[in-house]
Amino acid sequence: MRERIVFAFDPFVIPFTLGMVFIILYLSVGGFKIIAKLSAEEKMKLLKHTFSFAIFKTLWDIIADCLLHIKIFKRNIRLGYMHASIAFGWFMLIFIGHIEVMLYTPQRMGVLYYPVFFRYFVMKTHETLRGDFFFFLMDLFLLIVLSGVGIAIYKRFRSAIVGMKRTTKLRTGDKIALYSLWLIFPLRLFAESFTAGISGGSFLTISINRVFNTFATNESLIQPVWWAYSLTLGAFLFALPFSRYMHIPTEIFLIWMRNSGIRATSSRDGYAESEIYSCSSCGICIDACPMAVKSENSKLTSVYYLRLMRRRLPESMNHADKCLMCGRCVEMCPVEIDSCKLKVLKREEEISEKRLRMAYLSEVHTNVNKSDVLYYAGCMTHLTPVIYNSLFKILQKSGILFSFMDKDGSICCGRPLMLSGDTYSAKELIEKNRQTIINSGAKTLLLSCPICYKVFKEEYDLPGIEVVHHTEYINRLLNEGKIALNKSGKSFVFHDPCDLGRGSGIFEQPREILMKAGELRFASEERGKSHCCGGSLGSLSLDKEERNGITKAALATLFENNPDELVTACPLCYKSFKNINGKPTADIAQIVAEQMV
Amino acid sequence: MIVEGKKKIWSEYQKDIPDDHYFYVRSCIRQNFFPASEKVFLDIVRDRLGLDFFETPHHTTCGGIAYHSDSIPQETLMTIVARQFALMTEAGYENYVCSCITSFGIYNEIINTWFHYPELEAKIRELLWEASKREFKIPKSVVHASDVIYKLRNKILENGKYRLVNKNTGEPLRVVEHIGCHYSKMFPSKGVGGAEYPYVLTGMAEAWGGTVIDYPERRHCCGFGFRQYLVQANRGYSLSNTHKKFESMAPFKPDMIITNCPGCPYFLDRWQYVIEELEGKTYGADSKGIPVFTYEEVAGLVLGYDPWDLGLQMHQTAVEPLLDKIGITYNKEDKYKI
Amino acid sequence: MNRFGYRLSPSSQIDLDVSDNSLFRQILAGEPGISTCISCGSCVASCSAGVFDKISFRKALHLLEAGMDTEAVALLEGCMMCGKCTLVCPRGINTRHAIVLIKRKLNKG
Amino acid sequence: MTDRVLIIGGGPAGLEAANQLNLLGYKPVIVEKDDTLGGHLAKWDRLFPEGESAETVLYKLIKPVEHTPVYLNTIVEQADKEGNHFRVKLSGGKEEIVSAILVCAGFSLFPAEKKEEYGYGIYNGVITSSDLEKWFKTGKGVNINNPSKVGFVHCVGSRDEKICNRQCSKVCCVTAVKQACEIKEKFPDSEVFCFYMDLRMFGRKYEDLYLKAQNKYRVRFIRGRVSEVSEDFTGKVVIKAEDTLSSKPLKVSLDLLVLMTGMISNSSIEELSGILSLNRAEDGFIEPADTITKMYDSGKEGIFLAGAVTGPKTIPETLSEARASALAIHNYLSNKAIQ
Amino acid sequence: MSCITRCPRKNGPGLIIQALRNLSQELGYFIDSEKGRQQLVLNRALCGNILNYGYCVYPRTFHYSDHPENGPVGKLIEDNLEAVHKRVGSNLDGEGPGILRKIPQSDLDELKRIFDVTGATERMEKIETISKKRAKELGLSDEEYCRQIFTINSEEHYI
Repeated sequence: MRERIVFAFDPFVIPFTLGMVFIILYLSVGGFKIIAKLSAEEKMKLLKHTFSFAIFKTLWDIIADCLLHIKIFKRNIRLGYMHASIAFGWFMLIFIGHIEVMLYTPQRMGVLYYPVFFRYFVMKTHETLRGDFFFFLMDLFLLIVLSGVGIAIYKRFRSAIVGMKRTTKLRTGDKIALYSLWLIFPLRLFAESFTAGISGGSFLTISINRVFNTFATNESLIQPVWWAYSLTLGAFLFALPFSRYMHIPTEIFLIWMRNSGIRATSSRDGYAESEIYSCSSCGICIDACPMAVKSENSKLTSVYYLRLMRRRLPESMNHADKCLMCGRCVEMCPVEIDSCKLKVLKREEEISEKRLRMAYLSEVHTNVNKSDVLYYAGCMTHLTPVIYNSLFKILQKSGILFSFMDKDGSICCGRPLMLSGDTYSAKELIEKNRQTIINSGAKTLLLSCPICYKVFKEEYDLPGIEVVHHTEYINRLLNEGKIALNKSGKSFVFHDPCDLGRGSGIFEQPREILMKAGELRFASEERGKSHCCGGSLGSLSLDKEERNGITKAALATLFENNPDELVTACPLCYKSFKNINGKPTADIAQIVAEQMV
Repeated sequence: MIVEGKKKIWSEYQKDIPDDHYFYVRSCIRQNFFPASEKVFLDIVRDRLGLDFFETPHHTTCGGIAYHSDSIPQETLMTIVARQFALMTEAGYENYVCSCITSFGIYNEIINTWFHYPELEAKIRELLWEASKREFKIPKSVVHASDVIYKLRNKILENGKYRLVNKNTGEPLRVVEHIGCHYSKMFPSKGVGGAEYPYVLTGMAEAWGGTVIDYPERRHCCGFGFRQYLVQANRGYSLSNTHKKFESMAPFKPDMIITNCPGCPYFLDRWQYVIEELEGKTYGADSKGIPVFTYEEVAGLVLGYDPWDLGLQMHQTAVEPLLDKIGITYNKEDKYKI
Repeated sequence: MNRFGYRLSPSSQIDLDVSDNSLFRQILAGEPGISTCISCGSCVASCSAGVFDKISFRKALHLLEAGMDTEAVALLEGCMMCGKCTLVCPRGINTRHAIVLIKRKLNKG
Repeated sequence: MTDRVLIIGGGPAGLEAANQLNLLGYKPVIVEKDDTLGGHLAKWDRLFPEGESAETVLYKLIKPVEHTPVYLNTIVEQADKEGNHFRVKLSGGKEEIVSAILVCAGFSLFPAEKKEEYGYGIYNGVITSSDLEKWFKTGKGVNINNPSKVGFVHCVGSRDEKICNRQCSKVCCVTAVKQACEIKEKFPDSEVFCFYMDLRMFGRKYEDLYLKAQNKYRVRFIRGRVSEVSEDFTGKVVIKAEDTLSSKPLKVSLDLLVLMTGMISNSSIEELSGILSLNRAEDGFIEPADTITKMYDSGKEGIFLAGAVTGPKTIPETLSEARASALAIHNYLSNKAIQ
Repeated sequence: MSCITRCPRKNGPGLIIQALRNLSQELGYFIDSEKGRQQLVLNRALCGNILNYGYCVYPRTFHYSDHPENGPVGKLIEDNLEAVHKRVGSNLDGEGPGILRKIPQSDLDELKRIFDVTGATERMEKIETISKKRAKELGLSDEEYCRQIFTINSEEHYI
């Protein structure tokens, strides 16, 4: 193998090179901008992470997510293969290309375009097993990539085959990048096949060479094909930053930052910016979003939010306000973009005046009598007293002394205020509750509302106090034999409240309880994928009809295997379902209290 | 404005005002701030029109201001009023005329209360006997002095020398009539023309050539409010009432204000001075303030009395511009000559 | 204090010709539901903060509609956003959304 | 000889009763003091809650009784019972022998000028709800051109001891909301206020009308009784009221103020009740024998009642009372025939 | 009393307020409110005038210093009271009928007896004693206490 073109240059490489230089510059400036916006502490984390063993886990994550797309495989095999084949295949083409250059034309190592157009610049002098091997690999990966592109083209017209009901429309930037992406590999195939006669090839390129023998060897056709190949590459690279495919490079950057523990602190800059650019507008979150049950609202799902944020358009506020904060899109997002957090940050920026608002708190003195277990009902449970009455029956039966912290009116746990964007005032509530809890000297803080549970767990600093939701607590009482249930003939379905399941990771305990209480049936979508009940406080601007629509959709999934009774563990879900569900609805504490021996 | 509508309402409130033989009772505030008005009143009815208006030196205040300032309980007020009636009965009169609107309201209120609670009247009779060994009869009719002048308005016009008409333009003067709240608001049937559009002052103004302005705040209180004025701390409330009235009448550019209660002219006049001092704002056509008169003063002007005999020098807001408009001759120098 | 010892006390009367309820109209645009409020007071009765502080969403709406923005917002200052009022509102008004809009509009000055 | 029945009052109650009596085989005779049938319904444009046209409703009532003898511009002068018949002298020298009398003289609208502080008949901008309805129907009566601010005052002449009508007239709240919507429909960029003490939207679909007025038409409901009305320099009507819900006194100047005049007893009922010796409540409405079970019975043998003569009513209630009275007359006459 | 004309239930809100004020004096609650405390200066001025002169308002006790709003004309009238009143024909402190005449002592005594018999005097004494007690609690001399209640307005009445 030796060089065919003297100065290893030909005008056709210019478009590609310009594209490459442009994208490298763009990425480095963007990357630098993001890092600059990070706080000093976050920069330290980044450094510490990069020079620690954890970096290998990040590398593995990058390979797993960006090349093999394991998460998408889990979701849908065909979709996974499509992504993996293109990503991994293309990576291998570049990688092996560099090896070929290194082996055969080491003097051209630094040249940017050389590995891509290797086949044009070299001439095959003699057969070597090693040469054939590499050529074989190159053709093999080219074939894999082509198969991926084939599925991608087919998917664009009938997205059902990859299990996606709805997806997003392509914008101009996306179209240019997509169509050029589709053309790159076929053109590469033709280009390499046309010069296969000169530079050699493997099973794929040589066979095509022979098929088009008549005009393949025609000298005048080789130039235009390589030109076309370079031009499409250039076009793709230039269009990349303005298209959804920008997520290819940015996701790597995102994984690196996420693994070093950085999270979004502003709605648009720093880590948030890299999240926004990592969104590939794939539209998986449209199907995930419970709001999308009403077609107009599907326009307000996270993918459209991130698009508007990317182009800094003010309409994004409507999306941020309407979002249920149920976390289902975050759960389903292949890139794990925490769009809920971004939207809360966006809401926070709307309340610019950070000042004390709860002056009255100083005059409030909730005197709580000392006891190990302190029960905090929260605002919502005050509207559903059946829950805490049942809970008290259970506690009395199991001989546990408890005191009722917010017996005459509760100071809110702070989460609804944080969700509305006023985290500054929420701290006042949190501080007040914190003092009351600590002064009470309790060991366990028992909660019946997952919304409170999540904020007590994440925002409150309660040293030496165990924060527990009543599902966990009842399950523990059952396992310790403090109480026992006699099985009723009834069949139950459990609805995972968003903040309990996705929000706090409690899935098993309620199910264990229900299995002891009767027959547990499955919902069509549950645990991490459980459908929001519609009553969520996360949404600010959803109106009554829209909420009822969501509730009905959730009920449909829950009553798939028509159980006798719907059981949930959150006062707000209970209240949302109770009004609309024809069948009996109960909180888990009720079931236990009724069927307690 | 559909004037016939008002005339229809006025026709429903016909009040019978006796022609003669009155037992006359003075008003504390009028004697203090507009003494000449009472003199002119008696001068007109007694000397000019020859009517019998008897005044006993033994009559006192009716105690109305003390009652409305919650200084004296209702029984005390009723006994004082009973004493006044006793004086009238002893003097052999049956028609009672008072010069103060607050008193007029007090008398109506008490007579009406006695009507509904005869046992209270009996108790007051005992108390009066115990205190002053006097017996009293409830007057056949209780009227206010402005009712009398209203009744005699055409007679006054006949003897009149001037009319409420702008001398050079010939147009009728734009008159704001302000009725004391206690005149007809408590008992609409006791006021000429009822509570919404009392006719007693309108009748006079129109009879003497003026046109009456109907501005939105025409029925609003002048702001006396008894304890709202008597205690300096509360005077801000009193001032704001008058301020509201003037702000409302300003666009109509009135030439003068005619009142029938002694308190109103004092406040409408003095508060204009205070508003000018505090807010630097004046009202009236040439923004030199709107002169305020009692009905007796206006009657006196129409009859050609010398303005300084009418006590107009005791007003704070200058009356000269209006006198010039009507064309009344007066000499400036002895305005303050004592 | 001036030499008179008192000042012209401002009238508490609202003049609807002059009062500027533009803030109310902005909130109305964001949450049209508030136009259907029937002043039943359920929100105030169920209010968590209402136990501790003089807070009243119903009265705030009225004051806003009369153009008295500062007094209205002062009534909403202590709101904990717990959403009970939205749950109990017989007209199905999203009261919580209205309160957020008010808080946001106010800070923009 | 089929029995003749005298129906005093040609409004909706009388017309419906006549139609029913015809169907039952009797010969009703209608006596109407005005020159047209239909009473107030004839002067109305649209009815609540869904804005049906009053004209079509009137047509439906008049059509079936077009052949029934009617005395227009006639009143009852004398009625004496003779055996089980009544000899009734009518004005204009006419006379009728009837076996039963149905009194459905209806109601009168409260004369708004009696509420002096509202300035009806004194300020041009002040009209009553019937004036407005007439204007919607014929465009005549009052002149309304593109008012930018319109006010509705509820309870004018109802629930007011001062004018001796302590009762609620039931229909004016719904009518006010209906007219408010109609005004907004006609003048979209006008601002409409309703001043009410209690909004009594008691019937079915009335609440929907109220809801539509609130969110579609953005009518502004202020809870406070208007205290006085006056005219400012520019001729606009200035009203004063207190918004009792924010306990703030307020004033506003309007181009048009509509007074929702209530229902008081029919002006001619005093004389009629004397003739038929019916007992009248102190507010002038006729007292039925039993306000729950016998609304149709006047307590006097052979004399029956229907419609608003016994108190404020909506048209559906009036029609059902008319049918009830027709049936009562039928029972009375048929078992009288047996004896 | 405009409220009486307007109440559709024929109530007299103004009279109710008056009754409440009397009640608060009878039960002694008046001392706890700023407006209630003012009752002392009102009683002294008004009842003083009635018992001493027979008039609710009397020129000699109507000092310009307490009533600056009387304006320059008021000052002029106060400075030459007798002359002005003579000019306008009033019978200031004169015998017999006439404007601002001297009311015979016998009539004033009758008024005093009426005050005693009907409970007005008792009411005045009650106001005096309770106010003196409060003045002592506040550590103010009688004169300072009167000055304070006569002039201080916390102005939170029109929110």
